Amino acid sequence: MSNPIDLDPFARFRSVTRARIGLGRAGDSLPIRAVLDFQLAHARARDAVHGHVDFAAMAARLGETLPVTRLRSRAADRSIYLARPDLGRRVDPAGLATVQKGDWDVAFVIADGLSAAAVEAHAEIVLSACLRRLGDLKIAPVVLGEQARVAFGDEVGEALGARMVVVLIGERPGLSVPDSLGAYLTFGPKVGRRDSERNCISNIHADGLPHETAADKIAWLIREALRLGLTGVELKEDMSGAAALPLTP
Amino acid sequence: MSNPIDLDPFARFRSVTRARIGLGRAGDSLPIRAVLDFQLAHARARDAVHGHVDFAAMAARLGETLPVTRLRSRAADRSIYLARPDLGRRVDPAGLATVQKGDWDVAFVIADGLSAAAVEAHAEIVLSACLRRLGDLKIAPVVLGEQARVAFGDEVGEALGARMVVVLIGERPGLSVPDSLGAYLTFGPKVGRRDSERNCISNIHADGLPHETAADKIAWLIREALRLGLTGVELKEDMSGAAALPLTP
Amino acid sequence: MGDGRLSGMPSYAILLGRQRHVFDDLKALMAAASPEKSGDRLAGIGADTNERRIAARYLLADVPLRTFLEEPLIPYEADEVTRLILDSHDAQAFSPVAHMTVGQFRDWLLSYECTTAELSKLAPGLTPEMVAAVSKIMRNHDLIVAAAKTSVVTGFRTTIGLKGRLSSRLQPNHPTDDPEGVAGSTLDGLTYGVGDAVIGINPAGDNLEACMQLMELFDRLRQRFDIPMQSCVLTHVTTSIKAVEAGAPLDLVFQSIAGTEAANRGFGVDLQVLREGREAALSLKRGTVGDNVMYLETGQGSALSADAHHGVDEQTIEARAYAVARHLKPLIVNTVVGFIGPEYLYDAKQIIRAGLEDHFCGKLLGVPMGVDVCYTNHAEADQDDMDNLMFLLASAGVNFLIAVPGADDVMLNYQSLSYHDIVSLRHSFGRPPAPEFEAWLYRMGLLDGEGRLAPQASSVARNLIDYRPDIRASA
Amino acid sequence: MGDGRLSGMPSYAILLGRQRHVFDDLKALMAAASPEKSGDRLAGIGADTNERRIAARYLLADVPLRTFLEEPLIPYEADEVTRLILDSHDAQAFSPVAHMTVGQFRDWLLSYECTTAELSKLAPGLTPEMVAAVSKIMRNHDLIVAAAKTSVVTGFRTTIGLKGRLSSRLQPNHPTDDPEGVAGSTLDGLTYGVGDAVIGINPAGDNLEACMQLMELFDRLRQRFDIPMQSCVLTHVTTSIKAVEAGAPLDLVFQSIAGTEAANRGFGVDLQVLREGREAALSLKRGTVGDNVMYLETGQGSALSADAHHGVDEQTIEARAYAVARHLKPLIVNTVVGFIGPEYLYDAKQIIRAGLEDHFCGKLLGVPMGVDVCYTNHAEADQDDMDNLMFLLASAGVNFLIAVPGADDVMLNYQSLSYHDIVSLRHSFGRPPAPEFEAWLYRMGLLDGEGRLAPQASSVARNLIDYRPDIRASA
Ligand code: B12
Ligand code: B12
Repeated sequence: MSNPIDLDPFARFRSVTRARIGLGRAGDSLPIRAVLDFQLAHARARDAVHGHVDFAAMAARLGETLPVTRLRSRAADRSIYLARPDLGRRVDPAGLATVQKGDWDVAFVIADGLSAAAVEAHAEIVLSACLRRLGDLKIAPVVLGEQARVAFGDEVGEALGARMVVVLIGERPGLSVPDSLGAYLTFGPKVGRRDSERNCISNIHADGLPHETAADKIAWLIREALRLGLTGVELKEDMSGAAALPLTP
Repeated sequence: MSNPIDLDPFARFRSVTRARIGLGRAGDSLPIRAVLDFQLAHARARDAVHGHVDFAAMAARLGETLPVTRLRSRAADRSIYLARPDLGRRVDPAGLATVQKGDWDVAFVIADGLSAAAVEAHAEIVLSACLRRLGDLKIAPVVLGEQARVAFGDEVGEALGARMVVVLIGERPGLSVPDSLGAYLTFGPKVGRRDSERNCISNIHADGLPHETAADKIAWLIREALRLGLTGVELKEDMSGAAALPLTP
Repeated sequence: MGDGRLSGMPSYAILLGRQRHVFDDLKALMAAASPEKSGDRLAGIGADTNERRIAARYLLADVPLRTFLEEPLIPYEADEVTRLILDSHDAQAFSPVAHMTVGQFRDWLLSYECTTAELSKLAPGLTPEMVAAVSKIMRNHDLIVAAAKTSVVTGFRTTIGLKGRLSSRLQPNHPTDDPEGVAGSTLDGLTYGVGDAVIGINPAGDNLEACMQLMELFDRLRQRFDIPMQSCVLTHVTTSIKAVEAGAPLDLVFQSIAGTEAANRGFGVDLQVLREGREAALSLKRGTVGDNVMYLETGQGSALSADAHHGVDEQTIEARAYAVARHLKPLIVNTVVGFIGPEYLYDAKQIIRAGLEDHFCGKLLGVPMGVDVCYTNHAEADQDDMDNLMFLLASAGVNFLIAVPGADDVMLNYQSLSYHDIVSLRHSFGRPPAPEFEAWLYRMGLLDGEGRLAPQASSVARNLIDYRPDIRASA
Repeated sequence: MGDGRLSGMPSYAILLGRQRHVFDDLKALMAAASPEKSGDRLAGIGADTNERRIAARYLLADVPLRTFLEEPLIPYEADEVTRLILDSHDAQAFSPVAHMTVGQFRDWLLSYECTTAELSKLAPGLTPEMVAAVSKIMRNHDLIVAAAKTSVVTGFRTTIGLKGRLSSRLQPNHPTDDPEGVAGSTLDGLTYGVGDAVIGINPAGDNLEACMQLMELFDRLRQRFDIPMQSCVLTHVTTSIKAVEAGAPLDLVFQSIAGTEAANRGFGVDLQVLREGREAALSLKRGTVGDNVMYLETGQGSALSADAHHGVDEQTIEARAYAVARHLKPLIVNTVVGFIGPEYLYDAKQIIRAGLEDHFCGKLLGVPMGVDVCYTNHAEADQDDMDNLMFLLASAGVNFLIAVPGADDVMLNYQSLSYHDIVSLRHSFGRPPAPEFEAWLYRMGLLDGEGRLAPQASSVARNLIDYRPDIRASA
């Protein structure tokens, strides 16, 4: 059978989006190649969920320049983590007891979340890009959180006595993007914070938000949050038009 | 809403069948009471699959009058049994090694199959009703088979050196009948026999084939099998019309 | 992608990412490409990872359809079903798709060019292995849409499979074949307009006389109310042959069949005895609108259960059973999809998938396909899942579905659809029963002007329900 | 059966066999009667055995519908959603079913007396708890058949929900909201005739200017080709309000909502701000065929996720979200059914069930319900399961479905339906898009005489695809 698309009418979009556009049709349906590509991506994305961050190696790398603390959530393994988000939101008490209160402006938490690949690929880069922009602030020891959800940062930030917490976390792996990182910012972290009291910078990955732009946004939000004394729906991301609309290459 | 059936048009059938007839309709659909009764029965039937025959007690009871051997299949537990019929068809080698060859006309095997309830309720009664009809034959020690399938009897019969084997086994539990017993007869038992080389008497339970009628049929088939030297599609159940068509009360 | 065939050894290989996936032969490739089934796991031939499954599908998509004519999965010498498939293959009919790969064939099936007429012409040119292969790379959606294009029409006293119609088998089983009990379930079903495909009972026993008595029962009922219907006692084909010889009023000969010679032997049949069964029924010339005299049942897993699968996956073996069926020009064939148990189809997902596969494969091969939408109590499924499957099959244009009173078969001990479900599907999809039967329902006053059923308490329904077969006296 | 209510303490009890099942209160009864959901397990309120679940259903079937007016599951004082439900209850509309129990109501819903017109009149008389209760004792079949009787029609520039039509949201998400990338997905979708419900993008960022730029993009496209369509940027309602103030060409205001006050606060909203959002959009008077200006999304599990469920099961909370929705006279509402993850809906069985429940409950309450047929990569589901659900929802008469390019959302990281699926469903069920949009497709030459789409390589499609929004220059 001849390919229904001889000259790709969507050629001009291929460089700006990974969306599965211009796939052609077999009757009303997806052509077989598109179906199989989808299934392969699905098989891989399912594996990505079960990936594992090498936090020991990460701690060693980061430890060369920064104080680092490793903690785990109350979810003992991946399958418990997936079934029990409540446990992934809380810090394992034994580890928590070792955390010292301090006088910090910001605490950073690197959490595996749902994508180890995202954390391995982007978390350290984004962290150091942020730190470069925040040299004047008091930054708590970096916490690495295993089997952790976004709200894990609330308990950590509270224990550290930090004015706010930034959680860099692996977003659920997608079919085309298995390694997307999210950053969640919460002012006045404490157990029980609502999601409406946070801000979020999402889709940090090679075809998404570039590391430096992400760091710009995070740093801007941190300063605004500290200035206004809040995060959440009342704090809207509002930088210069240019920075807010990063061009993809 | 008024009940769509005021005077049950199916009244005359109620005593002769447990089929769910004359349920009425809500529009095109089953009325809610029928839906819920069905769901309750389903919940129970699912439990029945996981029932457990007390073979120790059964062995003790039968042992008072008969030689009894307890064997298990190669399926270690219920969930393996359900997933691996191949294992349920084979005898655990350790037990098999203890079985002595003899000169037997018929070997009886009581196997749990898919319904412990059926075996508990009917197997011993049917067994002794059969034995009463076969006083002139050489009957091997009765084998109790745990986590066993029909073909389990082939290996047992072969090991015993029996000319034929009769397996009394729990049939899959139904929604209305959780305790239906089946009897499978195989001449010249040996591993690898096909189902076409067996005969079957099925649906032995309170609303099905009565114990005595079942025993009549089994005994008739045993004698015919021994006479013709075969079981299976070439041996058709063909007793007097009356016995073949038991009247339900 | 993946033309990794090595010369000599027919093996298939593909590199996905850093992983190279190799499959020894076409049989292994087919098994690995199959959607997950517990039976293929049991047989040790299913893919062990999802990625490997997809690897197999990429390769399978590139296999030319002709390959299935050249490389039989089960040797010609070893198996009469293989011989039947290859010897009866119609090369002329095959020619429109002869140049295609499996993947191209799938795209063509879904294309606008592929019409009902094309598919009917093509059927004799297709082999079970071809349709099994293409089904493995199709989504549920694809199976539904492609099957909906097919049309396979057969007849005996009613015409089954016409577009826009939905027929049903009435299954009035009873644990002791008690005629009065059987009559109760039958009359109940008739008031629902069920039974236009067949009134078919599974006899609990294997006794010839009892079977003949049931045939009598149905035949009298038919004559008493002048019902355009056919009945069937689902006993072994050899018993049916004896019944014909004994002068019983037999409409259809039944048999369970499978996709290999060895599995059929496990059922106590071969092609020869099946043909004899058909001849026996044909000799009676009881049909009025057609002479399709066979009723056949199948189901994934039965060959494996009889250890007669030759290392071929259960879905492909099942499709091969349809080649056996096609040869016998049956009135109706159905897969009893969830009947055997979880060792072959573990849960509702696998049962639903298998139901759609079987329907699609059967229809594509030109078989008048229906489905027993069902499950057992040891499987992970419930009536909600059957609801799903019956709506999907109705969307796919299934010829007929099985129904039992209240969805509960009190003899075979499993759950199917209820009479109600058939009525509901007919109304939801606007698909009335077979025309002859529908006309009868109107004649009897059982259907009103809007195609709705008369209440069972109404006098028209009571007229039927109060019928006394009085069969015992006559026996 | 089961009138085991003790005076004073509202507890429910029933004896099944030898087992007595007791439920502390109506809330516990509702939770136990629910089909199995991982979220209810997580919350510790689901039935722990199947038999207990059925026990709860027997009892629930005997609960009078009025009870839900008298015994709110979440106290009136504690929750503004409860107050909204009770204060806006229309006793007059309720009267035809006021005497019924939950079980009788279920039978009535399926009866021939219950027609589309009856259901439309009844809607304001029903509360979420009533419809949630009845859904719990309904099979999937029942949910499909009853929902198919309902009709909820709304309009803005197109009319959504007409019988025999199937609309769709075009969802052109992009990880950085790049206008050219968004345009690519949008133009692709339009050539499939998708987008008649809404062209709605989830912006990756929370930036007002970026949101406004996207509104501009869609508005220009609409004007350039004179498309009868509405667009929406699915940002937080407070951002939309700012956009209106800033003069953006906003058609619809979006918000995610949930079924309790506390859960809505977790989303940063309350009824007041939602009403303000609606007023803001209304003030622009941009609709042509109707003034339904809200787009709302929901999904089982979101309240529990925010620890704001008050011990009420996730399906009932979800139905309560539809009361919030109904109050806002939305153009479209959809449950994003498998979106959140396996902790709330474990696998395809639960996702399919929830999709049918949500659609049924929404429609019965008079909400213009659609579904995002979807799943995440951490759930036990795949595209075959979505195929099943989309056919079932089409059978149930769903107003609209979500579609993304190739079923893969590259920003939200989950899988939905593809544009292809919408086209295929439309052809399978003979349900064209909204009439205004359909007329436009014909006008553009994108649909031929048989309702089939023009190939993307054709000049009519290229005419659309080659459009350059050129939005960056203008920003
Ligand atoms: C499941 C089943 C099947 C399955 C068996 C496959 C499997 N892996 O389980 C399939 C669909 C293949 C099947 C086929 C047939 N079956 Co069957 N089957 C049943 C059923 C519903 C349940 C059996 C059960 O629970 N067994 C207990 C479990 C624990 O045993 P098992 O070791 O797991 O399974 C073995 C037996 O089920 C056996 N078996 C199954 N059916 C039959 C039929 C006969 C005659 C024999 C000897 C053995 C046999 O084969 C299995 C594998 O070894 C019964 C009805 C009932 N209420 O029992 C009918 C039943 C036993 N089958 C029956 C019949 C007639 C047949 C067929 C002959 C139909 C036909 N005309 O072709 C075929 C061929 C059987 C054969 N010779 O191979 C009749 C037997 C009537 C009789 N008294 O002789 C019964 C009673 C139902 C009926 N009335 O129609 N069957
Ligand atoms: C899952 C999800 C949700 C779920 C969260 C529930 C849950 N239990 O997971 C639901 C459906 C409830 C949801 C709702 C909303 N979401 Co949301 N969501 C996502 C999604 C798809 C994945 C998140 C993820 O993987 N997190 C990682 C895991 C490990 O974290 P977790 O601890 O398990 O889950 C927490 C976070 O997901 C967080 N969360 C989820 N969404 C949002 C949104 C905001 C603004 C914040 C602060 C937190 C937050 O809530 C969860 C529970 O604590 C992302 C897209 C993406 N690619 O990441 C969008 C995303 C984060 N959500 C977004 C938005 C806008 C919303 C809403 C504000 C939409 C609306 N207008 O109402 C609401 C309200 C959120 C709130 N304030 O509570 C935007 C954020 C944009 C931005 N940069 O601010 C994103 C990026 C998608 C998008 N572009 O629309 N969301």
